[in-house]
Amino acid sequence: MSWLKRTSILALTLALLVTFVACAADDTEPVDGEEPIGTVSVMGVWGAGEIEPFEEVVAAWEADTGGTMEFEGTRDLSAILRARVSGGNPPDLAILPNPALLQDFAGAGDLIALDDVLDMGALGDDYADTWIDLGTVDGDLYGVFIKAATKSTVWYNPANFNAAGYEIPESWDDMIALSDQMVADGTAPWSIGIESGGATGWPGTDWIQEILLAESGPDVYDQWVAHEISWTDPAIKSAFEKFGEVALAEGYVPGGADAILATPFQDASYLPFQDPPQAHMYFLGAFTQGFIAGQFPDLVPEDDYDFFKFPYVDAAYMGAVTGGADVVVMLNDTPSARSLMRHLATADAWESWAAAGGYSSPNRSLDVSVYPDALAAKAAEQLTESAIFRFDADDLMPSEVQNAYFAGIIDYLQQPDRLDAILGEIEAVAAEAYAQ
Amino acid sequence: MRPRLATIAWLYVLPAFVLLGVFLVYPVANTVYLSLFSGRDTSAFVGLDNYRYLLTHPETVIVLRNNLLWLVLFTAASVGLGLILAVLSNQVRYEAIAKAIIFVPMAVSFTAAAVIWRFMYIYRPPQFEQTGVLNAGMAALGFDPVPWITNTTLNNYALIAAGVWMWTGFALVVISAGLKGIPTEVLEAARVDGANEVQIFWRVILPMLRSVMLVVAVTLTINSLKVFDLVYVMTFGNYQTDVLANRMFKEMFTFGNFGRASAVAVVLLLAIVPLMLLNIRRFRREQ
Amino acid sequence: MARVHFENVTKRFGDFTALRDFNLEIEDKEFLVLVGPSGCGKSTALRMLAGLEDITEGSIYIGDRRVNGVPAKDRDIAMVFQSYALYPHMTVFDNIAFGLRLRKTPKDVLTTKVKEAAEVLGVDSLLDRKPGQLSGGQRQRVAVARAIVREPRVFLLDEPLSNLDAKLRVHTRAEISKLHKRLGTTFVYVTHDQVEAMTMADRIAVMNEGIIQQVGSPQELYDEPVNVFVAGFIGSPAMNFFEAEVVEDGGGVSLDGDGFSVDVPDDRAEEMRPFLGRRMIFGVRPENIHDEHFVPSGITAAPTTVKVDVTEPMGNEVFLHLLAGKTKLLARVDPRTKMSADDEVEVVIDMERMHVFDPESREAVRG
Amino acid sequence: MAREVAALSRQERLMRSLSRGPVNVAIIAICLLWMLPSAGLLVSSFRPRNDIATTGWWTAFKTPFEFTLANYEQVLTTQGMAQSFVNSLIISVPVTVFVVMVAAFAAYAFAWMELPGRDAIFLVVVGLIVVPIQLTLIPVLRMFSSAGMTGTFPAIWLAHTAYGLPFAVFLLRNFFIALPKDLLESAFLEGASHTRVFLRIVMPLSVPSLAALAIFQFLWVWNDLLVALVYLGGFRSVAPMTVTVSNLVSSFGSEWHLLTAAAFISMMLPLAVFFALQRYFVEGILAGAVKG
Repeated sequence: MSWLKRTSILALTLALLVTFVACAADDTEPVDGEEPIGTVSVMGVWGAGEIEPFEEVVAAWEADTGGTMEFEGTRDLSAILRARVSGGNPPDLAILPNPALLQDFAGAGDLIALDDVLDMGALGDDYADTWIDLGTVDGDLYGVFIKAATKSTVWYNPANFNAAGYEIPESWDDMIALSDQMVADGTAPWSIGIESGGATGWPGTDWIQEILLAESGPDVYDQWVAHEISWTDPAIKSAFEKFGEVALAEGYVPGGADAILATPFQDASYLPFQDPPQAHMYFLGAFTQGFIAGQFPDLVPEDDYDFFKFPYVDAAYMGAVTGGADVVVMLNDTPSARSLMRHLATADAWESWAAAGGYSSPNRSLDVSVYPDALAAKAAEQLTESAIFRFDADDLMPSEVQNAYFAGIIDYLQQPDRLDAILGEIEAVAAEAYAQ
Repeated sequence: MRPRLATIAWLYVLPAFVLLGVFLVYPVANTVYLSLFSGRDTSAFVGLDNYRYLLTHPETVIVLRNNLLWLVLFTAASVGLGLILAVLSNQVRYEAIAKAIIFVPMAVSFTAAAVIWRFMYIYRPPQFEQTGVLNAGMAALGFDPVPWITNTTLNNYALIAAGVWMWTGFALVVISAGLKGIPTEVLEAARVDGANEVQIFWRVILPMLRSVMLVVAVTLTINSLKVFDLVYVMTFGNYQTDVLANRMFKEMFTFGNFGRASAVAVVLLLAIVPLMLLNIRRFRREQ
Repeated sequence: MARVHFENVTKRFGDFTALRDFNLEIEDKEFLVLVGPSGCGKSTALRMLAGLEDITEGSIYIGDRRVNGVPAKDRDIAMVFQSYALYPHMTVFDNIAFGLRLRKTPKDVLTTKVKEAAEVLGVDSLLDRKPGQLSGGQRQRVAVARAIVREPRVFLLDEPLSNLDAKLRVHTRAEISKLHKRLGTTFVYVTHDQVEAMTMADRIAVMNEGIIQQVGSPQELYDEPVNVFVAGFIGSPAMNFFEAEVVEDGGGVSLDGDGFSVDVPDDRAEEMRPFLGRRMIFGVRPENIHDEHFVPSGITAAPTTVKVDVTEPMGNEVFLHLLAGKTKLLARVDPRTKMSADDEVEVVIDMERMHVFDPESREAVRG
Repeated sequence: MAREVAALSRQERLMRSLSRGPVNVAIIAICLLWMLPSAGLLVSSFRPRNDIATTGWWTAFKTPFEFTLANYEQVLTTQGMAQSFVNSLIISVPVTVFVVMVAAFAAYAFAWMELPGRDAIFLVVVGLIVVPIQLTLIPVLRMFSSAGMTGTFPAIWLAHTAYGLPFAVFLLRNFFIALPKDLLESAFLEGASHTRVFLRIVMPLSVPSLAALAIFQFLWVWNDLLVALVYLGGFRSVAPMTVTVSNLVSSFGSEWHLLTAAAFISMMLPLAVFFALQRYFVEGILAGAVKG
């Protein structure tokens, strides 16, 4: 009986608390005009190792304005953000992992146009047109790209290369020849892993995109992204087949297709740097440096690990680079949110993160010398100096298509003979999705 | 007296009704309505198109197949193992410990369970040292390692195994409770009547546990149809492991296709309702 | 030959000894009742005989076969449980037929036998029902039918009547006796109720604290209980006990109790002489205390003055709760008695029927 | 059957242990199998990052031993971990109490009061067990934001309470209806009101099944990620353990060393609760599921 009494008292207390908290939650809404800066909520996919440097980026703004930033991290950003937007409770700012989401939300009218928030002239100076275009929907700018990574990087161990007398390949054919040489010497040339939980397959799409751009050039690439050419186009098929030349060739990848499918991409990056090396090369974006440095803290950048640019297939597209980036968008138009948005659009804000490592800026104004080591600087340069830059294609496609594309990579590795059928299936999904 | 009594009764159920109405009944009604519309903005009425898609599209047919697989294997394995363990552990002195061990996974979140099982299923190419228990076992036995999660003929079973690991404890505890409810004298009577232990199990214990087993089976069947977290965390439905609840989540939140997502939800509801009725009918009969 | 023989059987549950050096021979076709208060080990003995408990020490024989370690199913016994233990998921027919089915009895034989057994017990109209739809009495009958249908060599009954109401119990008692005569099988029957034991048994084994106190026919136990326990257990209402000193009284012998005194009749006086000056335990059954006005002829009167505490008229007799000094006595007297509460009256105790026990060993003393 | 025999003749004891042999082997084997996954998690959580990625956890028992508390240190000192532990309690405990209270009232009405169409209504309520909660997220979130309740604890209390109700009503009603009728009727005869009977007789008698329900409910809410993420958001000030733990993983790849330690930390309280209340739990299940 006393148990019951206690619970009823508890319930009563809680009921009072409900009213209290509910009231307390209400008074954060700001009024129009240049009001005092309050709390800004920011949602993103970042987790450990990324939240802390971002907080440092925001620290200067907090110190200047007296505002505070609360970061909401979730791995499944698109789902949670969609739920929150649909529910009428979006965060103030969101850091989207790809422009497709930006287009999706902007198209549905969920984002705030930034043209009168930011100094558009200064922005034009800081960013290449590619980046401005990617953030623009129907003539209005909705997002600013803040953290980018080149994806055209092939990681290798210079010490091993030197010892074996291997040359860095410049063309696709050189690379295949080198790979054959490595097989003959007894070590697998490549390490590939595409496992990534719910997003398994994406490291494979990076290969396809890189090859397509290096072989067929930016125009075909753009048509493909815009679905102006079919997925069954010979250019696409050729990119898949070239990927297969590496991924499915006998002796090229330890464990073959099964291993590629089942190995987490992060784990795969370790193989060239183990002693003895289990493979010689690993292709994935610039962020791979972080994996290697984390797993092998004793290795020295440039001496023990380095990257070379992904080779060209058609010499006409020799300098082509693909990459990805996170874009910050605004969902609630409050003075606080505007203030933080302006801060994040400046190059200076990001210097602390750039200096801390694991960060490349798409902003031309950021001084290359702030990067902690030559590799990070080299990666950032590849991004800002490239003759041809194209954004990671699958991140620009509708999510159904992206999903089918990932699945297509998996299917292709399991059943390469079905390539035509697989491309046909993706095309069917694309035809429907782009029609909407 | 009568009307006042009814008023009090309504007061008793009122809080539950309000909560259920707002948080469950209204969303369900809304879902059924939305399932008849198409697209992201759910503006165009398309009748049963979403259902047609669901029941005919190759990708979603696999989803239905997988749910069926879950329904049969997950339920059968959990109930079967629970029954066997209940009967066996009833004969040993360390019964409580054994039951607690089997039950522990029930207290584990799906996120933690997914971590645990991805750890079990880790695959590395044959020439490397295996870091996953299962593949290390395969290697020790001289077999090639198996990519449990990505191999499309095995991965559904691998996921179901993780589900069975989590839910057998529930089946065990309930069936064991039922087993304790069988009067010892009835078993002794059977023994005196000339039955051996195997005959006692099949002809006395099993029939007497029927209603308990039915409750467990129905609960687990509903769980098998609603299975979401394990698939969501471990494969997100990739490699042909998708299930209805995950598909719904994907359609709704990843693709933003509310109409189709609602249709998936309605199919899920329709699949479960008969089971629920079965369960309730049983309770009615026993009263 | 279905003799049953317990030979030096001991049963321990951990530190607790349920049965100590138990020896008992049960003759073929005998109706033997094991009786005693709850916890005396009678059920344990029966369950060991059935094969439901292991035997810690000693041997049990059914016929000439030592059955230690033989599973219940191979002992050719049948048992009726206190709770009847019917299979709730089977019909009455299937309940009765279960044991026969296990023995692969041909179908036509099985049907005939089940019907026969059901008829004997009067449950032939219930064959299609399930136990849940039966009354307590019907269930009990089905349980018995299930036991007899297999024609076992020994028939075990564990308190089969304790869940029935009083009237049905009396009725069923007679039925079981009849059944025993009809079947001609060895019956071992366990009960805590001495009335059941007295009315049905050929022989009774009285048990207490895991030890057999006395084995004998009902009349032997009633007339010549070997100790205080048996004397108090057998007979209803129970025997009166009182302690008294044996004293010399003018050539005769009398008993000097607490606040009352009673003479010992001459023919038993000699028997008492060796105990002169000692306090002994004396037992007198209530039916051996009479109203002085209605003393049956032929008994040796030993009048005593007592006070009536309560009277309980039963119609055919009257129970008098008496106070003799500090000693409480219960008397079962003629219904015509005029005695009423608080009266100081004379009662006559039939001291020829008195029982004498040693106060230390509590064993009966024989002259 | 339940009684164990301590003293048997040597021969019989031997026979018995021989016949029990396979049973023991089977049970112990299955128990070991069941512990294997969790054991791997536990051992791994004490291994250095590099070792986890390259060798199996069982190799940790080979010399040289390399165990470390660094993973736990890193997880526990992660900003907001202590706060999120408190948040998890702030979410789970009230929800558990609410569910038990609200469901108990409703279950009592369904079991012992006269309501028009009582059984049909009960059927609908229990039928709601089947609703996948994912489909309620958006409509409910809309309501919360128009009420200005998103990101507050009361919002998630209400939502979780509602989600837990169908099962809770189902379980408790089955238990209540199995209570001896005489007991309640004699109380009514003595003039007790429904409220009095409910509070003074039914609730105290039902402690085991209330406890069983409370454990279930607590485990579910404690382990929930989705509902918390959607209604509460990932703010440190309100985020529960599950959200914080899932944020330990960076946007790239799998940090096993942190995940294993974090997963184990998140399991500890539920396990402690379960073991502490295990007895009630089994009794409650028995009452609810078996008696009907």
